[in-house]
Amino acid sequence: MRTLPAVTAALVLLATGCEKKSATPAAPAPAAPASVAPGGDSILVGEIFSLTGGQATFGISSRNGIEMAVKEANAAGGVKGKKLETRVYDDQGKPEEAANAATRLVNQDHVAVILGEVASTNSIAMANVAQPARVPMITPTSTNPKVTEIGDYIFRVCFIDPFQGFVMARFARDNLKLNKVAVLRDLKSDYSTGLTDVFTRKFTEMGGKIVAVETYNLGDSDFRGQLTAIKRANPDGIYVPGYYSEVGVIARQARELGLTVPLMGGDGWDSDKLFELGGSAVEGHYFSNHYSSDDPAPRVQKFVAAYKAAYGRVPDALATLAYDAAGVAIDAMRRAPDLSGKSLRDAIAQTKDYPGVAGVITLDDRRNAVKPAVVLKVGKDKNYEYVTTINP
Amino acid sequence: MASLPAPLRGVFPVLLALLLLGALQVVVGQLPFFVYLSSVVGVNVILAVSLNIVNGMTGQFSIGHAGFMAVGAYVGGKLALEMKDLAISGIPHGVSDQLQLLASLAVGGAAAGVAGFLVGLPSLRLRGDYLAIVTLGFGEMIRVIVSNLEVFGRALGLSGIPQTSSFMMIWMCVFVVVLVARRIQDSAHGRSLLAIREDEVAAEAMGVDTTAYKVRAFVISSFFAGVAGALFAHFVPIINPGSFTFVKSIEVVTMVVAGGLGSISGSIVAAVVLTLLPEVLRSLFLQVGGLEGGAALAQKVDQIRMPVYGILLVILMLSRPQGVFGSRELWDAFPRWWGRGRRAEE
Amino acid sequence: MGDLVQHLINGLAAGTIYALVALGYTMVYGVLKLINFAHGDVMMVGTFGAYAVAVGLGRPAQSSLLGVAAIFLVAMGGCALLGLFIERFAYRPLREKPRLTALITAIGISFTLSYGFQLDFGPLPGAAPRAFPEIIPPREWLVFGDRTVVIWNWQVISLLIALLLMVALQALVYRSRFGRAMRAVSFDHRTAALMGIPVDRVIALTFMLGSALAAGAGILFAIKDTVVQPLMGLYVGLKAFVAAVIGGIGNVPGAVVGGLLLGLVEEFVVGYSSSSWRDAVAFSFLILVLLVRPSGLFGTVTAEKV
Amino acid sequence: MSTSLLQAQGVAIHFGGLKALSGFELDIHQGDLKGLIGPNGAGKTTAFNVLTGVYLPTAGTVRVAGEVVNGLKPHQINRLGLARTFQNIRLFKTLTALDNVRVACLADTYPFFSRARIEAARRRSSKRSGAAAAMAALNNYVDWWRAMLLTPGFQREERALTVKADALLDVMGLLPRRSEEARNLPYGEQRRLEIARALATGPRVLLLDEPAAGMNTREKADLMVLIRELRTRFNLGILVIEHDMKLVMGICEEITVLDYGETIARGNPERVRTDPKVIEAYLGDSYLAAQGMSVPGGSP
Repeated sequence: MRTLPAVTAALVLLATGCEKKSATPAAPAPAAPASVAPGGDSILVGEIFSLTGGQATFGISSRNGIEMAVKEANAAGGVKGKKLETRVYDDQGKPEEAANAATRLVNQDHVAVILGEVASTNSIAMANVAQPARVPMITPTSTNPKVTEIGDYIFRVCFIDPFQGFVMARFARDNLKLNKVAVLRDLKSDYSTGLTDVFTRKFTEMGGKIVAVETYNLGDSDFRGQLTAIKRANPDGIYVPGYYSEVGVIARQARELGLTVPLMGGDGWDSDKLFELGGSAVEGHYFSNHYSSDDPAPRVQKFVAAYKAAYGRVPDALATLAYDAAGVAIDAMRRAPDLSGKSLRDAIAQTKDYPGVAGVITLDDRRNAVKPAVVLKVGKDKNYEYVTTINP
Repeated sequence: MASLPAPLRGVFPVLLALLLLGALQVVVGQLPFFVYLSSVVGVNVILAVSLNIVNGMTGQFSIGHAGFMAVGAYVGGKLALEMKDLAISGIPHGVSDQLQLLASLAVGGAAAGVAGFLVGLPSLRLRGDYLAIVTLGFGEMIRVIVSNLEVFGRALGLSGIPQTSSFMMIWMCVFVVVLVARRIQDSAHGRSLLAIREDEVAAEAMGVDTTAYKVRAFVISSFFAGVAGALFAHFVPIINPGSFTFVKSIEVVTMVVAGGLGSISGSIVAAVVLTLLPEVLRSLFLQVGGLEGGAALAQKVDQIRMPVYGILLVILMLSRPQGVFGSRELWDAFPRWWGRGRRAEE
Repeated sequence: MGDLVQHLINGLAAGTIYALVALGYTMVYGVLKLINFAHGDVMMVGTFGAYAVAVGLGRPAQSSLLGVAAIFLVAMGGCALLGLFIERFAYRPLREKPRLTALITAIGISFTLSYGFQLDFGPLPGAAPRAFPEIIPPREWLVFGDRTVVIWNWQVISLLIALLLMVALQALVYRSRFGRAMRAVSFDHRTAALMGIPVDRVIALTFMLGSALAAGAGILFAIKDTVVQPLMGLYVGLKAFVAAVIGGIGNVPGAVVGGLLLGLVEEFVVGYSSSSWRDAVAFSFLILVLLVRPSGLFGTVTAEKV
Repeated sequence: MSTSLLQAQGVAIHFGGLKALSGFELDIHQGDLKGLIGPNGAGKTTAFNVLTGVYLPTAGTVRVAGEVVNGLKPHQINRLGLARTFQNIRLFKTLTALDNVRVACLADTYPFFSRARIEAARRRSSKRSGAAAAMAALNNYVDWWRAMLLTPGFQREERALTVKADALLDVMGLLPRRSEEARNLPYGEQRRLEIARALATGPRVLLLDEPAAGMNTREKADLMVLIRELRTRFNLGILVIEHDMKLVMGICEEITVLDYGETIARGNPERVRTDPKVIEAYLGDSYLAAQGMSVPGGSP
């Protein structure tokens, strides 16, 4: 018992002896010069995606998009006389693996730039490695606002979650004229939570009413309990900001239970798998997305044709944005005086009116791309019909 | 070391390790990837050694260790986040950071220990495979509860936890855990645990309060799992519920089983090997396989890890169910060298 | 009111699957005292087998009577072989070893199957979920009111199959020679061997039967939820185990009742509370049963010999 | 005479419909050496299990050192001074002989609260005293810390335990085998190790469940001497279950005979040997056919 007073004293000391930390602590020394690839004759581009797990199509599409951009750049003579090379790691959808892979890319492979992740959780994990090491990172499709807040080396070429929620709320209210909407969100994904929050706020602000909020877990395949509960609330529409892997099944079961109101969602729906899983039940539902492959603009059609030739399918938004992210990175490499992290970062930050396939990209001072979103309607022949564009 | 005066024996190894690791810290501090990797290895070693206290020494089969790791990671991480902008006055910030890290480790561990107590009290009445399933259920429940709490960031988890862990800190924790596990094993308490493993009825008849001992073993094991979790939170930039599924529990079980149930050194070796194996394979593929094929194979390494763990478990059980080390210890091989090996002392 | 009835129907439909998987669990536990952790994954493999056959048959053939029969037969037969293989090479050598050894092996097999099927090289399917063909074209069987309550044909078919199998298994266990041998092996396999019962064959057959049942359950599961994915077996397997324990492990009607009960409980948690608590409630149910009545609702108490 | 150390009054236990034991009476004082015999399945081991707290009796009371122990756990009963061996040897197989004994050597150190104080608290309130339990638990937790910190006091205790255990091994003639794993010892030595282990708990009454099973004639003779010696050396009361009539008749002063859970005879060896009920029980069973040799002429 003699130790007790001592412990108490120490605790008191701790409690009273605390002060606010002054400013930010001294910046850690930047890691080994990150820009120069070991071989010297090539520039390494690091990629981290989830290539296994339930949302693997996201990772694979993204990888394809980057691969295409890199091939095109190499065909055009590379950058500063050097060839580009990619180094891809699979994080299995887990943040700690993403951090692990990022550490490897930064410290072992010494990549010039990191491109990656779809899921925001994983992007945040990577960004926390890239930022202190002063290696620029561009995420093609992580829409959570927190990602780029991590530091001035972290960029994105897509819009952010609040914007998607906002777009769908406006669309539901202004275009579909819905009054009562139910929400079915995925508990396991931060993405779904983010979209739900903004959608709910905006939709209520505009005079609509959220009549039911139900949840599910990524990987579930039975949603009848939730849908039955939603049916009781008798909504005009259901907001399902989830991933295609569940949305397809949800659409089927909603139809089965006699729910005929439109479903609405976000860019997580964008995959060929949606049609396979949902069959005819997904037809006529709406989701917000980054671009439409129906866009007649020549640079879109050129990309779509080239992608189709290489991978045998229409590029989804993931592939397109990854292509754009790689494009922004390569463009910045060309403009930067050298390939050190600092110069490259500055060059990326100055990106202005870059003609991306999924819209013109200008990075704002919070390193986010300011872009409009499109609303697509799921069509009959496994295609998406362009409905409208909503600007920020 | 045998000639060391008794009062010093308790602390001497710790001081020695402190010096040694301090020196190493200076050397490896500049190798970030090495530090990162060794941190992952260290955390896995702590998890394996602590699980071994329950699964190996006490013979109770728990497969829900990740749940306790989650408690430690979240509670420790949350505390660190709260203290992020504070520093203790009068000492350099670096020292203050380390003290805060220690505090969050202690609190994270304690929280996990409490969780272990709450879980252990009812479930340790069950035996064998039933206990295994119930621990699995509890592990999952802990994760579900944590992921439903707003303070823990729900699905997104916690990010921005100060990354203050260092090579020295992590390996100091590893050292302490191993030391404690060894000392427990060599003490009257450890012998009681082993007795429970060997024959619960006989142990009870010999005056061992088996329930209390099992719960205590469970609490200590959970405490260290919590410490491992809190350490984890201090070098992985974001923790979220997905990191603590029962897949993680099975990973740790694989390490303990592969090393040999009841062998501390076996757990250590298995944890190190199994954690580094994917890394080694990856570099190997990258080096040897040429650019195209090698890189493709290197990508697959992560995919094949889980099925390989599965196959490993099956093969081990069929060919060497007692694990690579059985219940023997590495240090039994060099009793003199280690000063006071278990058998040398007797 | 309507939604209450609909919840009941949903819960029964989900419970039917748990019940069918639990039947296999309970039989294997009955003879071997082994928690066959890989049971759910055997189910998954069977479902993928059925998927392959159905896709191979193509659109009209897969939903013809003959086609459905073929799908079930191939999947169940294949799984019976898989079960035989697992029993022969993984469990039989461990029969005299401590039970935990076998449990660890079972966990190993479970991981090998479920994560092995996530790989995307060779014939392996990869991680993405796939749509299961509509081999029983869904038709509304009963519709009440303005579609407030809908009962589908496959829900009725599944439930009937489950009840039928329960009766058949109960008869097999208590009325047949094979069942008598099973019970003898369950009681004490060494003594049974001395009495001239071919223990190895009885255990192997039980395994095959259980695995075939799992495949059947998997197909019904896939018809219900319209998807197949490599990790589908992990949780269904666990839940089915919970169901088997609730009903009293080793007890055939207990498994069915436990499965239906668990399905209903989960459905009501999801419908009236939140899906986030579904798994927690299922596991608390298990823990509660084990602590209060370790032998389950229908099991018999056994004293440990000292 | 001295107070009763172990007493059973009207003890019965039923498993479902089966009456495994009924109306069982027993009284053991210091220095007693009593026997419990009966054909296979007569309920002898069940009686041991009831006495030591493995089973809860359906009726009747068991007292150890004057205290009612119904419902106490085996380890609590053990601490009141009752130790046992097992019919089918239950040693801690992979532990060394020394460790087997050391497990049972309960450390007599109480870092915070003395044993007497805990006992006092326990007696003051009801049988399940929260305060006493808390004190004991706290003691134990502190003791864990001492083990982890390897305090000088803890090291001293460990050495003391080893000395005590060695002494017991020496008594049982096992000192040369102290570092051998229990499972590697020959059968007779395993039996003796079990007795050493039971003695290590510091009992006042020792229950031996078929201590001579599987031993040869010579070993049995040695064992008889040893059991008598233990009684005086450790001031014990001893109760022996044994199949070997010669051994039981040779050393026990009083014998209780069980058949189908009922006590059919009790008394000194001579009286029991000639009791017609006993003869019938053994003859009526096929038991005698198998074991009968041992009644008059020693073991085969």
